Formats: sequence, structure tokens, C-alpha cells
Amino acid sequence: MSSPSPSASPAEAAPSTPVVNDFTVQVATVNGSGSQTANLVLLRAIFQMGVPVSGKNLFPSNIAGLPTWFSIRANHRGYISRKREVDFLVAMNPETAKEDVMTLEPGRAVVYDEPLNLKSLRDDLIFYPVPFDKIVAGVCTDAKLRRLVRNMIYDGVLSHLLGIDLAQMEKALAKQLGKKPKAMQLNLGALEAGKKFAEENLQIRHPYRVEHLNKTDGQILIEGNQAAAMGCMFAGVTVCAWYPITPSSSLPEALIGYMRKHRMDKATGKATFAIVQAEDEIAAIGMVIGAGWAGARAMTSTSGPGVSLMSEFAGLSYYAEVPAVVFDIQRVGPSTGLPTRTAQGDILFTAVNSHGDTRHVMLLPSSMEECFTMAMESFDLSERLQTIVYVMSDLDLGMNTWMAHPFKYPEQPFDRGKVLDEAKVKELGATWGRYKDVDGDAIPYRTLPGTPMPAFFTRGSGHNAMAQYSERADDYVQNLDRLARKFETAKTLVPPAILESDADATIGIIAYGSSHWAVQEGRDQLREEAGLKTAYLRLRAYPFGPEVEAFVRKFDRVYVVEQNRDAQMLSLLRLDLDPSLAPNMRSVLHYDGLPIDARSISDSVRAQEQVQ
Amino acid sequence: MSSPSPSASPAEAAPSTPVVNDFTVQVATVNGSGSQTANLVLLRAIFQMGVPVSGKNLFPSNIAGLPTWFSIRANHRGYISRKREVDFLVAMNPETAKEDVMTLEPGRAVVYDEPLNLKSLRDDLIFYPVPFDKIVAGVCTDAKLRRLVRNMIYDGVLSHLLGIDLAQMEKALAKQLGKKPKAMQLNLGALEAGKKFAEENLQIRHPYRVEHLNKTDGQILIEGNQAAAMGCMFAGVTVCAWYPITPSSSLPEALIGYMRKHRMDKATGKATFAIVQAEDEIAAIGMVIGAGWAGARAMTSTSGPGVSLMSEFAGLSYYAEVPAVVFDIQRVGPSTGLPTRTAQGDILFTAVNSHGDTRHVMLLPSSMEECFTMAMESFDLSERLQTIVYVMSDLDLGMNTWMAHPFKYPEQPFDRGKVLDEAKVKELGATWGRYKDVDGDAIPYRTLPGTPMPAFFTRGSGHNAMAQYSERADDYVQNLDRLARKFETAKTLVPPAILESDADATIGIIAYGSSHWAVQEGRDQLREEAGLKTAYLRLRAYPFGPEVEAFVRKFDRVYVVEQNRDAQMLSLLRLDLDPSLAPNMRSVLHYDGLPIDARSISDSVRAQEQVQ
Amino acid sequence: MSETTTPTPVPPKKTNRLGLELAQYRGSKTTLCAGCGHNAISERIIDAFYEMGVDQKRVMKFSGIGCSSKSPAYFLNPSHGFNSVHGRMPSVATGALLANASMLGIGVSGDGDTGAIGVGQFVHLMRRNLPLIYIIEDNGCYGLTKGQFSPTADMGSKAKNGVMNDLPPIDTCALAIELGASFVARSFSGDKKQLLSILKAAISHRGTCMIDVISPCVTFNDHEGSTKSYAYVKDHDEVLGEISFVPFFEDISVDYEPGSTTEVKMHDGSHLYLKKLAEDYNPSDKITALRMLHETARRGEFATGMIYIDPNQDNFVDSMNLVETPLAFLPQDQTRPGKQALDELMEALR
Amino acid sequence: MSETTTPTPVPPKKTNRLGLELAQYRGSKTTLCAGCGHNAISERIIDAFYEMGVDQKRVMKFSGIGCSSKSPAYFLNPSHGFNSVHGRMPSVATGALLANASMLGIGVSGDGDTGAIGVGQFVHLMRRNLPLIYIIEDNGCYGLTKGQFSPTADMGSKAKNGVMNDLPPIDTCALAIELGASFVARSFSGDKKQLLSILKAAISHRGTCMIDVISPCVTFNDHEGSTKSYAYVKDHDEVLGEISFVPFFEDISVDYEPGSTTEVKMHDGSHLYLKKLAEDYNPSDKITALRMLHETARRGEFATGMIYIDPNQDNFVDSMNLVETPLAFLPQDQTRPGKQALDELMEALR
Ligand SMILES: Cc1ncc(C[n+]2csc(CCOP(=O)(O)OP(=O)(O)O)c2C)c(N)n1
Ligand SMILES: Cc1ncc(C[n+]2csc(CCOP(=O)(O)OP(=O)(O)O)c2C)c(N)n1
Ligand code: SF4
Ligand code: SF4
Ligand SMILES: [Mg+2]
Ligand SMILES: [Mg+2]
Repeated sequence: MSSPSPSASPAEAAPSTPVVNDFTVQVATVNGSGSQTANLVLLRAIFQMGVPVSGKNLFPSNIAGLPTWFSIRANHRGYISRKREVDFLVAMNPETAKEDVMTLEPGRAVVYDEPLNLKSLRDDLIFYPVPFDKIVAGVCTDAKLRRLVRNMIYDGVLSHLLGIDLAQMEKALAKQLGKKPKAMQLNLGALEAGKKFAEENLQIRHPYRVEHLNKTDGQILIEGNQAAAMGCMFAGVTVCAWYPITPSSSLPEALIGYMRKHRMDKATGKATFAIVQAEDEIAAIGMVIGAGWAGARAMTSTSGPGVSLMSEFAGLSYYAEVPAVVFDIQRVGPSTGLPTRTAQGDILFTAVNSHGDTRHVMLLPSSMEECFTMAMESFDLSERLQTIVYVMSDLDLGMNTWMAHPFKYPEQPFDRGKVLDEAKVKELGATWGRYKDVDGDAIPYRTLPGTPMPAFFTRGSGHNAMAQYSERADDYVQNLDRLARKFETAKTLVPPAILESDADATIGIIAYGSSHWAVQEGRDQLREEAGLKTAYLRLRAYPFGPEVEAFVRKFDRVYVVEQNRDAQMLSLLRLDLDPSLAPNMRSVLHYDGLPIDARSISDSVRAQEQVQ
Repeated sequence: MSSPSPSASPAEAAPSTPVVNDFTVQVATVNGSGSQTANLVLLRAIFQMGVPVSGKNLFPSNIAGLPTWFSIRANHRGYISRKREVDFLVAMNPETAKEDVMTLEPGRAVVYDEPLNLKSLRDDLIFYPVPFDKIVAGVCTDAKLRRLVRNMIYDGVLSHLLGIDLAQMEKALAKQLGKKPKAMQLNLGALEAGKKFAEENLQIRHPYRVEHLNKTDGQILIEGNQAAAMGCMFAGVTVCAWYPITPSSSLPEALIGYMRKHRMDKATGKATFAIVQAEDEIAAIGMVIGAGWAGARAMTSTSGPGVSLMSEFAGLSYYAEVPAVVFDIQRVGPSTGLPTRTAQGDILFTAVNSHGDTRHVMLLPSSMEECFTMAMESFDLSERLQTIVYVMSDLDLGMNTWMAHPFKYPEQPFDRGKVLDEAKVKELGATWGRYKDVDGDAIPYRTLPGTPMPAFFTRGSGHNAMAQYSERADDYVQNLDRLARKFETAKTLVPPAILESDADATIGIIAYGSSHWAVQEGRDQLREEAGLKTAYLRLRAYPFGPEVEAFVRKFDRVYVVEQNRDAQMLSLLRLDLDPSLAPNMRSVLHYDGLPIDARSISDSVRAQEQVQ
Repeated sequence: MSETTTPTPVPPKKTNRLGLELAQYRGSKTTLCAGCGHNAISERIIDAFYEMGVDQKRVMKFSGIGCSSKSPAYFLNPSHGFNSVHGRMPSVATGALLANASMLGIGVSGDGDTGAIGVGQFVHLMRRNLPLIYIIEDNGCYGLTKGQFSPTADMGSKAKNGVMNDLPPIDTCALAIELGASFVARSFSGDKKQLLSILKAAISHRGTCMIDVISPCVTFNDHEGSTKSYAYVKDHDEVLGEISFVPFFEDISVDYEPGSTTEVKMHDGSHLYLKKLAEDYNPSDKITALRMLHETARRGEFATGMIYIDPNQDNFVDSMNLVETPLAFLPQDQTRPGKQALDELMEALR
Repeated sequence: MSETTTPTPVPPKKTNRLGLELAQYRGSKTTLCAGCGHNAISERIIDAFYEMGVDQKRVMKFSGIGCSSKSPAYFLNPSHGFNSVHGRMPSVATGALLANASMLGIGVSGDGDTGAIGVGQFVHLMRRNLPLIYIIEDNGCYGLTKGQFSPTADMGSKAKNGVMNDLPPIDTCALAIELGASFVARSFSGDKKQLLSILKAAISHRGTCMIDVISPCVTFNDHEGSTKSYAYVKDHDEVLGEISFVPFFEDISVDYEPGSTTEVKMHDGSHLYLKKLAEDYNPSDKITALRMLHETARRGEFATGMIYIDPNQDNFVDSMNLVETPLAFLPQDQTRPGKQALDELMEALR
């Protein structure tokens, strides 16, 4: 966890004026202790009260017994990125309790398991001891079940301490356990017992309160991997091959659920899809490429190590021009790294993934809505461009719970790309060649096996425009030059970057993906705290459209915000934009595995702008 | 083959003044027809006459029956890069004879198999028909053997037509077939028969001659993969794991030969090495990393597809800090590409190979001498830096025959890097940590299994300075920052770039690897034909030392010459040098699979400099 | 050679049941060495598909990388083909056959492509019993990279340079049986009649047909001391008994003394008649098959013929319970659920 | 549990023959779930190395990725360990053991790490019979990624979410035998005595010891309907007969009625006594072993015990004919040939 040195300047100590709908609660537990239910109930209850909220689950890369932190941020302005400072700590884990308490800013509040006796640690915090075991014993006679409902008690305590409607908590609980009356009833008991204990024993000395708002009306709570899975289903995916890996697995697993429900043929009860758990990532991408070649909309989902293993096949897709969609739910680190932490660390490697001259298209979702829409766009693009398309999500988007506006039903029909049909074959006749650029966009026409269209032989080795084997220098150069032109065409097809600008902005900011939310908040901080007006361009795809170069040209200083060490997107900008713009671009980097926060951005920009 | 349009301006037609020691002979045959012996005898005979020579073998990616071209360039100035124009064609392959003839410049000479009746094709060439079958029938009664000696006849013919000493040819032949008296005697017969036929029937009408010189005294002829294999042996390699792939295979295969002869323990007759043909490239690099971890000097050799498959392990080596040496004998193309053509196309991908934030060290040999010395340096560097080191050779260096000065016996002892020993462990004591930076160079100390030194647990997942499992944000950041600093240290250890400059040069040229020879000749062309004075910096490693930035700073225009489509080295320069220098750098690219030639470079630079 | 007149169950005609001539089943000109066993196998594939009257537009060809893997370009030109990457053909074929389950898939691999880099995917292909004719053109070496030993090289076999192989071979047939392939055979590129019958039976089978065809490499592995040379294989070929195949569209009745022959009814109604050897051999029992493979191997012999067959075993594609229309061709209205499906999903998240 | 007093061939003492206590063979604290079979296996490994009095500085630990692959951190702290990448431990171990052939190697993998992504390297490890104790902690699922089926999941076994597995399992023991491993056993994490004897025998064996240990995943695969749950495995464990192991450094003579027991003399002079079951079982014959595996599997049972052993089979490392000194420690004067070697090479190229 991040560790600001606790300076106990009385000035900062417990503010008396109430702080409404603007604080972060962090629950520290042990994973496998079933705290997830309690945390989601807390999150959802605040959401249901109309207060913008976000949850970040910081869990270890094992299954049970190690420290886990779940932080919930409520913010009336709608800020949903991670906030560095914890305002309200629920300390349930003996192993981390001390450090968790020591890293708090002065004046913050702590609910803790009484036996941990934390209040002796610091005198500049507000402590609320709670005898969880005593309380749980009262509500649950069966000792085995106690472990599971124990956590529900802190929800009850917080209901009192933070003023969260018990009714909303009960409703949220019903949403989770509705189908399990016994568990439901047990947890309700724990919830009420916690509330009761707090009302009778804890006198509120902290300023944090939740009050009803109307800023979440009609919205949903969802995880990015669910949103992406829905996108794939509505994109008409027919073949999915995957291999389990954190944080990607929940995407195909969600897809399986959705497809079983919504993609079984009504008439026959048969499946309109095939989902295969492959033996590894190489097999997964191989199946996807085989299926894409045969005309299916095919996808896989993985994370860094899988992207590395797919390198050879990525080059085959690029050079033999076979559609394929790959979701990279990015996690931290080179090698196996930190599987349960978030990063944007595969950007540069993925763009040039595979030996030889290759370049790949990447989509960069920032929101739940874009996880949904870009999943659909990725299939259109990969069939249109006849190449592999990566959707670069990350653990923060994919596995955390986010607010979102309900997804719009897609209006556009599928774009199945240039597949030769009767009409076209008549037009082109014998002159058809699998790798001929007949339309001037460098995208050739393909044919599918099992149709009356002319056959061709696909290979990753040298070939000419007619798809015949060739080692001729001129054939090779023509083909590679066309592929480069095709990448130019891609610039006109990918979703353009989005501009948000303050009036008379003096500096530019570029960001993408999950960094978006911290950037939005960071820009407000820069404007309100330092008077810095910024223009913000949010990248949504690689390669970059002309709008990106135009934006950079407008400013002497453009800050590229990203969650990796090596300034990977800035690197691609340096390679692809007018070289004379290189000096204009600077980096704001965050790569400790935690979702990036607004303060890191505004601090870094202020420092580089030398503004106090 | 490259195809200049044959413009038959009489001006250019057959020059009458003799052209001595400055021409290219191209032999067009069918592979598997045993022409290799004849071609090497030709090459060696010219070499033995003291005339600088080079041979480029253009062979297909199959085993027998497809067109092959072998071009031999003799040049008194010592130019050994490929020359685009063919001066003297030996047309033995009916399949390509017509195109081979049509693409010649006017005035050039052609020896051809009489039945092909080529002279009818053009009237601006000098033709020499030779009845090969008739001649071979005379010297070889056994029909089965004729196919094999048939090619020797053109050597005889050229001996007469080009004035190459028959004695030298016989000596060269002996070098190849010395141990096979029967084959030797047969080939000698064919050689003499060819000479005799030519003397009696062919009257010389072309200007090309070979005359004795003294410019090859004491030199050797060798292929880069042999030179690299020798380097590995003298570097004390103990474990080699490899998987066959063109154009890499001949490196480990040569190594096996050398090691069996020179690395069997005298006393016991046992091996001081283990060479394993692995089941694939992933297993090969896995074995290398396992061996490197256990303290062996371990290596593998591969080409593009193998580099792609090794991506995941490359990240493990980088992050867990395990030494490993990988030779990438680069070939053409994304995917399986053109396995028997040359390129420098894996540069950018290899530099950032693997997911997450990674950077890898690459050595860039240009000559036979450097294939030898850099092979040795690669082991020192990978053990010193405790990371994977790539030696980026290519097919042109690795599989073609080059002149070289005899290799110098290494004076420096091995650098085995920071391995904890009694002394050091006393000094550091309990404070030793596998990943602690105690020397300030960001390189930690390791211990080896099987020694009394303290053990540690190696993992590719998150770890702290003590090599304990850790998911802490601060541990991760400290580790990754140290790795970045270690890469800075690497800049001070890798071989520096080499500068060659004309007095008052106005433009800069940067190149590396096999492009070097064409650049040297190209610079002469620029100076002599266009009056362009150039300074030339030859890169020998990545990351770049300070001398590289200093060089680019000196010139408004620096041309980066490389053999790939995407300006891959220029890309790395843009990423790593002061951004304000980006606009100074331009590209000269060559990527048709043939070794780069001087004319392509000088033409491109002249065009970009707008000098006629 | 397909104009040969040696008697085969289906006497060759000028045209087959689709009215096509043999020539129409050919591919491009081979670029393999003259005399390479792989070329003979291509010829047999052409014969088999011609004689079975297969509609080539219903066929997909697959391969990895190697001399052997080049060969799909040399047969069945009217069929789409995919020469993929080294050792990964099984996954590519799996994806393609899921995308269009109505197609007949044939894959050609090599002993290196399958046994070395590709053995992982091979294991899982066999386990899935994917409906695919999977041919290993087995020469015990890496032809395309100039003759190094492959994992099927026999212990003690000599390379051209005299080096001896000191690792035991992987028996791809035993592996396939152990892992669940439902049709496992071994043949020899030189045995036209046997290979043709096996291929025709394979065309009638639904499940993985793993056919290991010993196919000498004349350039790198056909010398004295090699156990994969023409000479050695001819001398050590232990034929498991004659195979007669009667396709469903011919009504020929084959009569034999009871007990002398095993009759197998194929998935498509064709019949396979396997003449038993003295020691009665049951091709539907895995353990007998494995014992026979181990014993012949111990004797340094190759057992060729139908080694194991189960015409009714479940296969991966059918187990997917797919709609009739190939997934690749499903229209949007069958693959994009309606608006109320989305509304439901959204409602559940409110 | 290692302080247990249940009788084992070597009654536990306070210290072993190196004068070390059991605690000195432990590792760091486990981070696996309480009750995970893997933890029990770690305990048995600690017991075995303690009782055999192995010098831990002479041991190298290896693993891939998975809950199982984490466990080498939880035993033998004084030994170097390498937790590599998913499915590739065999190659890493091979390299390390070539670099230092004097070390004892022990690798821990999972059924996913071995049977899925790693099966290619597994095949070649078995084929090479590399001297390595290779333990599969087999729970029929991917524990670390939350319980998906692995390739050893039995057909018809139910996942926690009720989904049924419809692919046949890979029998890693049958595969190992077919491919050439010289020591193949199966055990159960709950059978302390049997597993301990097998591990001690493995320490005495030179060659690949492939030990598949059924090790229930209490979190994702220990429910009703799973064939890898504690309950199911206990009910279906068909023990192949009692195993007694007598290490070379103890002179205990085990007496048994002739014919009742197979005695195996191990490479290091230790003795292994395998009590035969009624149907006499010969652990040195591959086909009997395979038949038994197929038959028990058909009955839905797990045969546990020593399944196959050949104490004298050639192994990959010895076949390399290496010098005594570990390659990793050879001094420069033994690894850099002298100047005249270079001169010779140059001369030949003049
Ligand atoms: C990833 C990768 N590694 C290595 C190679 C080089 N290579 C091409 S073919 C081949 C082996 C071919 O052997 P086999 O499969 O037996 O086919 P054969 O040529 O003997 O018919 C190899 C190693 C490659 N093309 N790709
Ligand atoms: C290349 C790669 N792919 C996927 C993963 C994700 N992953 C981690 S462990 C694991 C499977 C573990 O299963 P098993 O080997 O049976 O071990 P268990 O956890 O069951 O003990 C997977 C797929 C990974 N770490 N690396
Ligand atoms: S090299 Fe061998 S395998 Fe390859 S084509 Fe020639 S004969 Fe066939
Ligand atoms: S998840 Fe399963 S395998 Fe992993 S530690 Fe827990 S019980 Fe063991
Ligand atoms: Mg082969
Ligand atoms: Mg498992």
C-alpha cells in the first residue's frame, strides 16, 4: 500500500465540519474470508442512495489467507478514480492492522476488531473498537457459519457511523443473496446486530457522512470483463478459445454464462457458438486464427504472459491477413509479475508484437461503456482490416466494480469486411487475387472455405498477390508495402481520440484506458488548485488518427499519462508523429500496481510546470 | 532478383578497355545440383590470387529443384558488399535463364548451356555457349555421377575466360575434396575439360579479367556462423540448447564439431560441455535459463520465429535476472517469411521483447571478426549484467562466405560477473540480499546452487530485495527502478560505436551489422561521385553509449541505414536520444531480402540531399 | 501412377461418381525432392479423394511447417488450404472445423512438426478426437532443415554424418491410442494399396484419424544405418493383414471365412474388412494394440495397417452441440441477440 | 504432522544421519489454503529428505506456475529454488541439471501446469528420463485461477458450478510409462505412509521419477460429484500393495514369503520391497502396468503405489558423458582451448 509519512500536525487533525459524500472507506481483511459480499453490499447501498461510488479490490495472487484491501470511494462530484488517502479504515486483518493504521493521515477514523487493540498505536486518529466475535456469536449459533457472516457486522456498524440507510443495505444484500433465503436471513441478522451495537456503543466523532443524492439514477454497476463479454456476444462472436489467467478469466467465463442464456438457437436448442478452454495460449490463438480464416468471428482473452506466447501467431495473422480479436486484460510486470495488480504495461510490446516488420491495431477502452462498444468494434475492424486486433483493457477496468450508464443496443449492422461474393467475383473475374489491392485501400478480398468462391492457399511464408508461394524480392516488397498502406487505412477506421478542453488551455494532456478517470479529476485539481488550464486528448486506438498530431502541435508541453515505467504510449507517439513534435511531449508515469490516482497526476504536472 | 530495366544505350555497350579485378560473376543453377563446390572453388581461386572477393548465395527455402543464384564479386579496392549489377552470368538453369539474361545491363557476358540457346534473346550481350552435356560425357562415364561434376566444367571455362589460374582452382578443389580422391580426380577432369573446351572454342570478347594482387595475404575465408561458434567455444560455453532453423542451424552445428575436437577433457576423454537439440525454441531458452541460473555459460541460437516463441522466457530472464545468450541469425519477414533471405528485421521487437516493462541488450556484429569477438563478449555481458543478451547477426553474415583477418586469441579472462564468494559473503554478511544494489551499479550479487553460499528462491513473480515473494507496491517499484538503472549501467559496458569520418563531413550516417560493407562503399561513391563528405558511426550495441547522441548532435542530417521496412533502429534512436534530435534523423531502408548494396545507399542519400 | 491397374476394391474409372477426372484432384507442382516419400503420399491422397468422389469444395487442408507441411499445396487444388506455423496445425484445424463443422478436414504434418515442437498440441488433438485426418509424413528427421534427428528417430539409427541417435523414439501411434484418437493406423509411403485403403477408410470416419506414414527422406535419411530408409523399412514392414474398404456408395459384398476377418461398419455406412493375422488381433482393444506396438518395436519392426479403430467414439465437434448452419455463415439475426436481451442484462445490474 | 508416531520403515528420530532435525528441512510458511492437499505433500517431502538424510545444499528445487508450483518455497529452505514460468519447468530443470549434474533435482508441478500448457515439455522430459523427481500435485483443476477443469479431470466429473467435464482425462502415469520414464508412481496426499515410501525410493533412483499425487483442492474441487474430492479418492483408491523402502545406510533385512513380494535393488544400493496383490503384478513390465491403469480407470478407480520401475535405464544426463566437475564450475583453463587450437582452426580456413 502507498505510505505517506503520518505527520501529526494538529492543523490537519479531525475536522469538525461534516464531510458529506466525499470520502474513502477501506476494508482490510483476509482473502477467502467472504468479505466480498459485505463490501459489495456497502458499495451498492451507497450507490442506491444516489451517491457516485467506485470500488477497488486489492487482492493477493493466492486463494485464501493473505491480506486483501477493498476501498470504496464515495464522491458527490462523481470522481471514481482511486483516492490515495484513506479516510475511514475498517481493520479486520491482524496481519496488516498496524501498518494500515500507521499509514493513515491524522484525523481519520478506524473501526477495528476489539482484540487488536489498535487505539494504543496513535492518538491522532478516531478509533471505534467493535467486538466482532461477541456480536457474531449472538446472531449465529453455528460456529462454522460465523466466519462467513462476521464481516456483515461491519456493514451494520458503518450503516450507523456513516449514515447509510439500513434499508438500502438490505436491498443490496437481497440482490446478492436473494436466492439463498438461509444465508440471507443470517446476514440480515448480522447487519442489524452490527447496527444495533454501534447505535448503543459508538458515539460518532468523525465528519464523514453519506446523504441522499440523485447522481446515480438509472445507472448500473458492472465489471469491465462483464461489459466486454456482453460486447462480444452482441458482436456475434461465434468462436472463443481461451486459457485461464488472472485478470482475464472472468471475461470468457462471463461470456459462457451470457451465451448459454442468450445464444442457444430457440428452435433447436443448439448452440450458435463454440467456446473452448484451450490447452494454452498458443493453442487458443491458433484456434482463433483457424476460425477467423474459416469465416467465424473469433476471439481470445488473456493477459501479458499470454500475449508473449502468442507472438508467433500474431505475425501470422498480420502477414497472412487473418482476422483475430485478442483481449489483453493487462496486469503488472514483466514475466509472471503481480497477477492481481493493474498496469498499462503491454502497449509498446503489443504494437510491434512478433519478429520482422509488424504493426498491430489496438483499441483502448476507458469505461464500461467502451468495454462494451469496443468489443463490438474490434470484430468489425479485424474483419475489415483482415488482421489481429487487440483490445487493451486492464485489471482495474476488468475486475473492479464501476458505475455505468446502461449500454445502448447497437444500431450498426456487423461489418464482415471484404469477403468475395458472386457479384464481386463477376466484377473481378479471373483477375481476383487474394492479396491484390483492387480498391486502393490496400485491403484485399478473401474467400471462405465451404463456399463456391475460388479457393486459395494461405501461408505465413513468402507469397505474391495471387497467394502463390514466392521468394521474389519484388513480390515481398510489394506485399510489405501494401501492408504498411493497410495500416494507414486503419488510421481512418479506428475510433478517433476524444478532446476535452478548458477555455484557453495552456498545456495538453494525453491519456488512455483506465487512467482517464484520474486525469479528469487531476485536471480539476490543476485548474482549481494551481490555475492550470488544460486540454485533454483521450486516445482510443492505435494507430493514431491525424487529430493526435494536430493536438500535440497545438501545445509546447503535452503530458502523456500512463501506467507503466517505460512511457510506452509516449514511445509510440514519438515514433509515429512528426519528429519535430518529440520535444513537446513529457511523461507522467505511475507503475506501482495500484490504479493511478488524480493526485499523482496533478502533483507531477505541477512539479514539471514548476507551479506551486 | 533485382530488375533494372535493360536500357540498351550503345554508349554503355561492351567496353573495350579491360576491367581488371572489378566485376561480379553470377552462377544461376538449381539447388541440390551440387553447384556449391564449383562456386566455392571459383571464389577461393580468386581469393588465392590475392584479389578481394565475396560470395553471396541466394538459395530457395527447399532442398532440391528450385532456382539458386551464387554471385561472386571480385574487387581490387576491397569492396565486398553485394553489387547490384551482374557483369558475368553463368546460366545453367533453364527455368530462370531467360529472366536472368533479360535483367543484365547491356554489354555484359553470358556463359550458358548451349541447348538453352540464349543468344537469340538479346543482341547487346556477349554470349558464350557451352555444350556441358557433351563435355561431361567425355570426362565421366558413370551417368549417375555426371550431375555432380557437370558444374565443375564452368569453373574450367571461367578459368580461361576470366584468366583465373587453373592451379589455384586445383588447390581450392583439393581444399574441398582433398579427402575424397575419387571425387577429386573426377572433378579435376571436368575442370580441365572445361578449360580445354574454352581455349579451343571461345574467343574472349568481354573486358573482365582477374590478375594477381596481394590484398588477401594471410586472410581466411569463413562464414559468420562458424566464426560465432568459435567465439562461443573460446568464451567457454558449457551448455548449448538449440532447435534447428534456417539460417541459424549452422551455428550450433559448427559448434558441435569444434567442441568435439577441442573441448573433450584430455585426461578423461569426457565432455566439458553439453549440447542439446531441444524439442523447440521455448524448451531451448528454458534450458539455457536453467543452466545460466545454475552457473553455466549457456546459449541458444535461433531466428525470428524462435525469438517470438522465446518472448515469455525473455521476460523471466530480465525480471528474475538470469544470464542467457541468444543468437538471432535474422531472416526475412514477419511470420515464417522468407527463411533463406536476409534482413535486420527483429531489432525493435527484440529490444522490447516480452510483456510488461522490459528492455534487452543487443550486440550488433558487422564482420567475421566481430561474430567471433562479440560471441565472447555476449557471455561476459550476460553474466555481468545477469540478463539475457542477444547477438543480432543475420543470414548474410551467418551463411555467406567472407574474407577475414585471422582471429586473435582472446587476452582478457572471462568475466563471470557478481557471484557471491566467501570473501564477499563475509563483507556483506547477513545483509546480503539477492536483489540488493550494494555497489551502486544496480547489479546485485547472486549465489549458485551446489556451493556453500546462502540459498535463495528465484521467481518471475513479485519479489523484494531479499528475493522473498512480495506484492508490495514499494518493493515492485524499487525493483523495476533498479532494473532501469541496471540498463544505464549496461550502456557503460557494451562495445561502443565506431566513428569513421571524412575531413569536414557535412552529413552523418549511422548503420550496423551487415550493412556496414555497403555503407563503406556507398560513402566512397558519395564522396567521389557527388562530392558529399560523410561521417559514419557504426553501432555495435544496444543500449547506445553517449557517443551516439553526441554524433547525432553534430549533424543536421543523419541517415540511418538498415535492412528493414519500419526503420527499427531509427525507432530506438528516437526513443533513447534527446527528443530534440529526432528531426535530424532520416532513413535509408532496404528490405527486399537481398543483402543491401552500396548503390541503394548512395542513391537514396543523394536523392534526399537533392544532389544530382 | 493413379492410372495403375493393380486391383483395388474400387476399380479405377476415367471419372468418379461426381463425374470428375483424377487430374482434377491434383495440386500445384511439387517442390520436394524427386523420390521423396511425401510425394507418393500426396499421390495416394489424390487417389483416395478421387475414388471416394469427395467434393473438394467441402474440404479444408491444413499443415504446419516442413517439407511434409508444404505438400497440401500439391494436392486438391480446388480446396482451401492453410499452411500455418511450425507445430501448431492442430489448433488452427480445430478452430477452422469449429467455424465450419460441415467440412472435411485433412492435415499433413511431419515427425518433427508433430513430435517435437508440436507434441503438446498433438496430445490435445488426440484427446479431443477432433474429426480430422491427421497424417504424419514420418521420415525420422527434419528434412527442411537438412536432416537433424526428429523425436521419431529410432535409438541407434545413424545420421548421414555417422552420428548415432541415443534417445528412444516417440511412437505416435501408441501415443494417439493412449490419448483417445479413434482411428489409428501406420503405413508406408511405398505401400500404395495399403495406404490408399487406409485413407479411404479415414475419409469415412468421424473422429481423429491419426495416420503415421513412414516416408523416407531420400536426401538426408535414406542411407545404410538409417532405420527410416526405403531399404530398411521394406525389410522391416510387418503388415497387420490386408485391408479392404467398401465405400457406402458401392454395393460390393466381400465374403470371407468367419473368424478370418474383422468387419467394421463405418460412420458413413462404408465397410472396412480387416484380415486377421495368425495371432488374432483385435483392432478395437487398446491394450492389444499397445502390446503389439511395443513388441514389434522391440523387434525393430514397423507394424503397418489399421492398428486401432472405434467408429463410434464421441468427437469434440459433435460434443459442442452446434446448430446446423456452419458458425461462420450464421446471419446477424442468429448471432446478435435482440434488444430485450440487453435490457434484461442491464436490469439485473441496476 | 511429521512428529507423527505411526510406524514407517525408518522410525523417526530426533535427528537424522547428518545430525539435522526435521525442522531444518522446512521451508517458509505456506500461503496455500488450509487443508490443501499440496501442503500435506510438502510435509511428506520434508519427511522424506529428512529421513534420507539428504544434504540440502546438494538439492535444486523447480516448479512452474500454480498453487502447486508455489510449494517448493514451503520446503527445504537451505536449497536453491526456481519457480519458473507456466508449464516450462522441465526445460529449466534440464538446463540446471546439465549445468550441475551432481545435484539432486526435485520439481513440483500441477495437473494444469503439466497436462495443459506443459504437456509438450513433459513428453520430452519423460522421453529423456532426466534424473529428476517430478511430482504432479494433481487436483483435476486449475486451483490458482479458481477451479477450471484441467486435462486430468475425469470425464463426468462435476465442477463446483455444476458443469460436467466431457473430455477424457490424460493419465500422466500411462503417458510417462509409454514415453520412457523409469520410475512411475501414483499416490494420494492423504496416504502419508505410501507417499513417504515412494518419495524415499525416488531419492534413491537415478532417472525420471514421475509421481502423480492426487491432491484435493479443498476450495474448488472437493465437493460432491467431483472425482478428485477427498471423499471420492478415499473410496476409490486401489492400493497396489504395500511398499517398504530400506535405504542403503540402514541394514534392515525384510523377510517375506517367496513370491509374495518383488524386491527392487535401487541405483544407490537401497532396497524397495513391493508386496504383490493377489493378481500378481509386475512393476517392471510396461504392458502389465498400462493394462492395470486402463482397467482401474475404466472402473473409476485410482491405482496407487509403484506402477512401473526400471532402476537401470539410461538417463539423459549420464548419456552426455560429462566430466566430473559440474560444468558450471569448470575453470577457464578447461573451457577455453589454448592458442594453438585457434591457430589450427585459422590455418584450415586460409
Ligand atoms: C518456430 C519454428 N522453428 C523452427 C523452424 C525451422 N523448421 C522448419 S521445418 C522444421 C522441421 C521439419 O521437420 P518435419 O516436421 O519432420 O518435416 P520434414 O521436413 O521432415 O518433412 C524446422 C525445425 C520453423 N520454421 N519455425
Ligand atoms: C503463460 C501463463 N498462462 C496462464 C497463467 C495463469 N495460471 C496460473 S496457475 C494456472 C494453472 C494452475 O493449475 P495447476 O497447474 O493444476 O496448479 P494448481 O493451482 O491446481 O495447484 C494458470 C492457468 C500463467 N500464470 N501463465
Ligand atoms: S529433404 Fe527429404 S523430406 Fe525434404 S523433400 Fe527432400 S527428400 Fe523429402
Ligand atoms: S485453491 Fe485449491 S489448490 Fe490452491 S491452495 Fe487452495 S486448495 Fe490448494
Ligand atoms: Mg520429418
Ligand atoms: Mg491443479
